[in-house]
Amino acid sequence: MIDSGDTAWVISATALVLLMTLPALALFYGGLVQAKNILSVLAQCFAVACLASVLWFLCGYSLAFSGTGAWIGDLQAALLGNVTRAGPHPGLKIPESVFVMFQMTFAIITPALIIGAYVERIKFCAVLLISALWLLIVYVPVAHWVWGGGWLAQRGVMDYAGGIVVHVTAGISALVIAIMLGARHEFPHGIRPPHSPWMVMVGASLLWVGWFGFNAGSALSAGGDAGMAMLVTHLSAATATLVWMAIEWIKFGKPSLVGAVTGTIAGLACITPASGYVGPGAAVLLGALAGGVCFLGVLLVKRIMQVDDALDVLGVHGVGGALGSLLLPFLTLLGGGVVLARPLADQFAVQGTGVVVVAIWSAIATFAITKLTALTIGLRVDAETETVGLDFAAHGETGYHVNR
Amino acid sequence: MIDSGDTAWVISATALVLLMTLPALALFYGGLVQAKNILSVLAQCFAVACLASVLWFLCGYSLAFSGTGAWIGDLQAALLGNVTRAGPHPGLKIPESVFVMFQMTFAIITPALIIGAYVERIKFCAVLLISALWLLIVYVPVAHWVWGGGWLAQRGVMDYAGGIVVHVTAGISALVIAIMLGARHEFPHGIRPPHSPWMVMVGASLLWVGWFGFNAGSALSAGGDAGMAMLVTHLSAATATLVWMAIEWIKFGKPSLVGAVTGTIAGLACITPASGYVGPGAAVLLGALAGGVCFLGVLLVKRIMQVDDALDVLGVHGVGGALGSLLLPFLTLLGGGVVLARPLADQFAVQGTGVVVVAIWSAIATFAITKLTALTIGLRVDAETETVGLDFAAHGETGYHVNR
Amino acid sequence: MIDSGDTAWVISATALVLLMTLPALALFYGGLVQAKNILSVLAQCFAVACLASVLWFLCGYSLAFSGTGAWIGDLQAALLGNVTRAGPHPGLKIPESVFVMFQMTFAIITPALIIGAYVERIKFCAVLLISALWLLIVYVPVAHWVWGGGWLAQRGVMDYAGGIVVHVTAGISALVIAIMLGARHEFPHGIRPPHSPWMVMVGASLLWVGWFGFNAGSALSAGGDAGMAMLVTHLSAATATLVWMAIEWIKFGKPSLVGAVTGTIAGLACITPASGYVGPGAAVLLGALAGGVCFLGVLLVKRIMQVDDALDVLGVHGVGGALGSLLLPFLTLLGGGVVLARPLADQFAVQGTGVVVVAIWSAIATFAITKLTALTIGLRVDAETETVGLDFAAHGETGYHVNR
Amino acid sequence: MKLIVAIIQPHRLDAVRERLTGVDIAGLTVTEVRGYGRQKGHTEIYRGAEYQIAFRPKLKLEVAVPDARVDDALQAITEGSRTGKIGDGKIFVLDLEQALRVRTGETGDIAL
Amino acid sequence: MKLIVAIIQPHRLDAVRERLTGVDIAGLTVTEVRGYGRQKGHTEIYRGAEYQIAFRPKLKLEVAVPDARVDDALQAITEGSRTGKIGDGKIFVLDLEQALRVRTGETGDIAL
Amino acid sequence: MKLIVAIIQPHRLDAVRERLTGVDIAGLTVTEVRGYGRQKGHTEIYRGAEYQIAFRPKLKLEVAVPDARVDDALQAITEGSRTGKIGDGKIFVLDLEQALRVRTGETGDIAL
Ligand SMILES: Nc1ncnc2c1ncn2[C@@H]1O[C@H](COP(=O)(O)OP(=O)(O)O)[C@@H](O)[C@H]1O
Ligand SMILES: Nc1ncnc2c1ncn2[C@@H]1O[C@H](COP(=O)(O)OP(=O)(O)O)[C@@H](O)[C@H]1O
Ligand SMILES: Nc1ncnc2c1ncn2[C@@H]1O[C@H](COP(=O)(O)OP(=O)(O)O)[C@@H](O)[C@H]1O
Repeated sequence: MIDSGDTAWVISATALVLLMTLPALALFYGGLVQAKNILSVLAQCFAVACLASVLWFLCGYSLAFSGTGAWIGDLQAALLGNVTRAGPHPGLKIPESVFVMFQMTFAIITPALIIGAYVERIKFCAVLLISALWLLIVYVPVAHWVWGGGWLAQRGVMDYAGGIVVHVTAGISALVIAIMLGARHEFPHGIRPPHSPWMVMVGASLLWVGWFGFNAGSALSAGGDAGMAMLVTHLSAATATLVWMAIEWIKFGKPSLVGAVTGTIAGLACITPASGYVGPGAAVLLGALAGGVCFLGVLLVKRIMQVDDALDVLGVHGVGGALGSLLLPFLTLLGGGVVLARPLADQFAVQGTGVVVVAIWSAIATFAITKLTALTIGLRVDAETETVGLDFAAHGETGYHVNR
Repeated sequence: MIDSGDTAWVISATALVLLMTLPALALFYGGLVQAKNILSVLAQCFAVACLASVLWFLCGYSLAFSGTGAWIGDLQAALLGNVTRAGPHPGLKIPESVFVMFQMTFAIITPALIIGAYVERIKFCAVLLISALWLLIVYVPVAHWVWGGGWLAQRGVMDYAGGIVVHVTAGISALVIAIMLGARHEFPHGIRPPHSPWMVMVGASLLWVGWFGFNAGSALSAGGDAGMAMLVTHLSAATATLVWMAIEWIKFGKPSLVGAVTGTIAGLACITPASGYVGPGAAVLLGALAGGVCFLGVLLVKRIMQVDDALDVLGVHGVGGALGSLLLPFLTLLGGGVVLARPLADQFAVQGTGVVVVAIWSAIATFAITKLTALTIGLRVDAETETVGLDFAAHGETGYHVNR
Repeated sequence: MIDSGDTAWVISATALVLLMTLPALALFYGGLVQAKNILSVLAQCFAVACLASVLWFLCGYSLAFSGTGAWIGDLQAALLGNVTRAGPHPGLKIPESVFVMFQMTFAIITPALIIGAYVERIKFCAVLLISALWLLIVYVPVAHWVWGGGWLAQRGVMDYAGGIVVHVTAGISALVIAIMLGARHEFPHGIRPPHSPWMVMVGASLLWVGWFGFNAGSALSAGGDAGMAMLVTHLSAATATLVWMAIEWIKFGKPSLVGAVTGTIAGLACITPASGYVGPGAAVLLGALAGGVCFLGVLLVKRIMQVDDALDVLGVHGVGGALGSLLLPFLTLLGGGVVLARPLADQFAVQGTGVVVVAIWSAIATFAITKLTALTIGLRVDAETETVGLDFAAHGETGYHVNR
Repeated sequence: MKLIVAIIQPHRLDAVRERLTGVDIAGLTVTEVRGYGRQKGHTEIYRGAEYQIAFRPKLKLEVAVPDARVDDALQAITEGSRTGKIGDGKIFVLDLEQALRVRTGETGDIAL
Repeated sequence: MKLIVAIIQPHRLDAVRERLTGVDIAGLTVTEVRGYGRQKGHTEIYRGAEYQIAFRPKLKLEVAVPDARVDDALQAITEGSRTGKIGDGKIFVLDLEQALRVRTGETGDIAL
Repeated sequence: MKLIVAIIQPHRLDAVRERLTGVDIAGLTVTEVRGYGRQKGHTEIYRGAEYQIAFRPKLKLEVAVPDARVDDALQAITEGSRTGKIGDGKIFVLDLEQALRVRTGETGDIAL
């Protein structure tokens, strides 16, 4: 039985999650790079979104959500051949088509998140190849493990909206690609500041709004679970923002706008796995932690490891997603949380297993994919193209023609 | 009986469709013009939206959707005097007020689409006069024919969300106005590139998101039809984008961002009439065709016909809408499609009749409207104003004051 | 009992109202200031939004909506400790969590509106202190009076979505702060034009779309009330825009884009209190009045009173909200309006009482808050910082790095 | 050699460029500038308030030419940029001591 | 005639303009530039990393004046732009061989 | 004193700046400009149509130096900006009559 209210919300949520990639993430990332690379980032986000959609149609959805294998689904739903006009998704009151489409927006944004690692120096064709392979080899299996009835689901892993499936996979893979690709020429001392902080802020704002669809939409129904997920999502984001601002204010004397909105994204990533399981107090706590820990995460990658994960995919998303996934069993104990299905220690062990195994798989598979790409079409543009900028070199366009 | 789920979705869809004009289409078009005309395009979109809304209130809605005439509705619902607080729209489970408002957003975007034809050289008062007359003389009758129970509806024409009513009318009328107005001075050899490709991409992204409201909202309920419409809309857009990029990559050596998002819009326009009738496989096929055919459509108008339909309203919207309308009977045969109410050939004949008659009517009426405008208040700004730019000349403003 | 349709709509509406602040209002205000202050405005909006969220969690919601006091609520719901996962808000069919979150977005935007008064010269820490105190001392009690069962609610005041609670409080407080802070150095003769009119337009467009969530969401259900609220909201906005454009066209010879969208906001503010109570004809009438009266309101504050309420918070929001609140009893008499619970004159007296008392309370409390801030951390940056711009001084960032 | 510096109306750029090409002067550098002189800025009106914009947008052209080509260049620029209205602009001529083409190291007239 | 080229702090533009108007010098061209000298750029901090911005935003003013007015102009610009802090800027004086008003064809001092 | 004006490829700025610093020339003003010469603009393709962009983005550097430092400066700029491809740019040398540091009022070589 289809419920029109549930369907109404999940359709709306799907629109919100698409908005997160197009244009929210594109603006967030685009504003952080130099003016000469703005269009390349937008083109990368756009192309990855389209590519992931078509792959999802071809076999991605089927491999992730059809069949009962522990490691991977089957091809029964390839080409979405089994999607009828009216039939509900098993166990839900929304049409199968809506479920397919909602999940597709997740398959779009996850590889798009990784873009932050390799901007300003990668070949456009390498972006396409890596993203396509990555979707099928990393995202699809992990989605199956956690959400599609695979081995982690069977062990009872809790990942409401993708702390593991989305943020850990993207964060770890970003690190691997960033290392293999090498740093931008100016890294670490001559890097230019974000060319358009206002654009970063607009992207972050739209991400925030869209994240309501991401987390509350993951309830796949319109009721108390969705409502609570929205509330905790918001509180975590707000708290993390304030904490990040406070840290910058104390440490550097001024709170920056780019810093503040980075805090927001950290708070959002961190609450994602927990969003359907915890209450408001836990969300504020988690947000506060997210602001502090992800701030350190960024410093760790950029300063200590000296890896040019350019837009901090690991530091913000990876660290945030892992943190939330690991802490969530504890946080359910606070008011408004769900009752755990197993003892706290067991649940924590499952969460830890999930995070670690998925991180390892992401690292290995991404290494292989990137190596393959490097050996075939090549990874990196030449030095002159990098200096001139990817916009003109890869797309034949110029970002700003404001001249008279 | 009102269904809260249906209502929830159609209200949300209405917000999404308004978003398509304000600001999505405005940004899409605004980014494509020169910096000296950016504000004029935004002002045209904004003013047309407001004007269409008030005309819809006065008599547009009534003439389109009230009464049973074959050619035009009646004035029973003028001033929306018959809209009660709670009464449903006949045959639906949503309030009449929601139906009125949802349809209003279509009446807003359709004349706004035409703006693409005449930017950078038209008088602002001519925009207002043409748009007002066009809404009443072209859009309202055609909406009545197809959706309001008029002669095309009676013959069983299929146009789910406006391939004919929206895209064919706008596309053909754009061509007529572009011819009558004449080309921009620099056309075809000195035309400047889009002043802000990032803005074009943001506009296209928001159009994409908003189009979920446009197509899936046209189900006027929240169930399987809406879900499938959303899914096919998305797949067509994604596929068309990839195809357009591939064509550019092969033909020019580089895929441009502006080209990619133009492909998106082509894919969206093309699936619009079919969105409620076909399944996922058909959507991918239609998207692929949209990318290729609309690419040729643009070349045809600009290169071969040498008409300065500045932002390719005919090439993208007109061609896309017609293509989708004509192919949809065949595409229903693929998996996930509806069952046709009449034999395929008959349905194709009806579709053809619809496209052709509406195109002819749009052309004749737009010719008359534009002639009238030319003879009374005049169409075109003088050459110096065109060179200096419309922003300052028509609105007394400057687009970018980034100077210190 | 939770209704999934109602819940679906109010969750979506919540996302729309958050969108109004982030990024809509930020862009609207940000585009109006000089390029050297754009980031400071965005940072102010962002920080105020986060701060208000956390305060709402701590005690704001509880003081506004918990308990039955005439003047202020109680602390039963502090830390949202009482919000269960599934329980509905009393008297509604939506979960408590959704009600809390929907109301939170109102608590976010109201102090954010005031930012328009003090941009380009205030200290960032003063923004935070003033906003925090203001939320607790002005917004929370007034929300309790009108919507939380307080004394104005008991007298039957009608304020559907916040003409009094949002727009009168913000408008009056803006005036007080603007006076106490003093004008920008260049005021009134050397003020620079909006640095980015396109940004203003995008902000206004998103505000318009978001306002559907604001007004139609205030139905807290998905039915005829929400539908009608959306319809009248839209008509008022469209009409006010056209009227403002007409005034400028007649008075200055050209209709400006910034003027047009200011008219939109005036129309939206004005219909806000009336949106759930009147019909379409009344909305057009109110919109027309909003355009004219708010135009005068802006002139009054800036030209006659010579107060540098920089972005016209009083002239547009305050005047609009008060106008709508006062006229609404009369406008219910037109078609589509609700039946008043008491005689017209009585209702008007209640409305008048509400507007006047709330205005007075806002003025007094804001005076005290601002005085306190001035005496402790100080209100205003020094003259050199003001000339150099707040972006670099307060946030260490530069708005536009478009240079190669 | 001389360095000719011309301040012109932005919308006359194409006309000037064509004239210069017409007399075979094929090197030009353009800068966005703002200026005032006889022409005094303009007014923009927002929400009923008038904003004085002290400066008008202009373009500055720089053309280095051999002494023998100065008159041609001046004439080309003047013809291309003149509209007869206030604000048409100014042309300044400076002495150019040395010119050097980076790519080849050539100097003097041949480097222009 | 001389061409005075001044690099100043952006926020001193209004003050300089007023001084120049005060001594009746009513022609001015302004360009957005970036520069460094004694003053060495600045640092912006994003996500904990420091970004060195080598250049500071400055404005370049160009004022063409008759020989007799050079000292007035220099004084006006100096007074208007001086804050006493590093980065206040520089003034350069170049010889101007010829000046021409496009609109009228006037040349020499009268064209300025 | 001389005023050296160089038009260079935008992406060579850092290299030039380093070379100048290397020879102890520590004052520089940069302007965004557009230009053409031998190198003729480029083409952008949108929706199948070719758009001719007549001008290429360039940077203009201005460096005021004492007479004795001209050669060092020219060499530094040439080395930093040369790629050997068309469009590398030009260097112009103008005579600088006077230089003045606003902050201190110093004039002449010491003001540079
Ligand atoms: N004395 C001057 N020094 C430098 N630039 C000047 C001078 N006079 C005018 N200009 C520049 O030339 C432009 C046009 O000059 P203006 O006096 O307005 O017009 P016209 O030359 O037609 O009388 C100004 O906007 C300014 O940029
Ligand atoms: N030798 C030079 N050549 C060209 N421009 C210079 C030179 N020295 C300084 N400038 C310009 O003047 C500006 C101010 O110079 P700076 O040395 O920082 O300050 P001050 O003149 O107060 O010592 C610089 O940012 C640069 O734009
Ligand atoms: N005669 C000239 N006057 C002023 N600027 C010039 C002149 N010739 C070239 N330029 C500037 O120098 C840049 C490079 O010149 P170009 O002739 O393209 O390359 P190259 O010097 O390598 O032959 C041009 O884009 C233009 O800005």
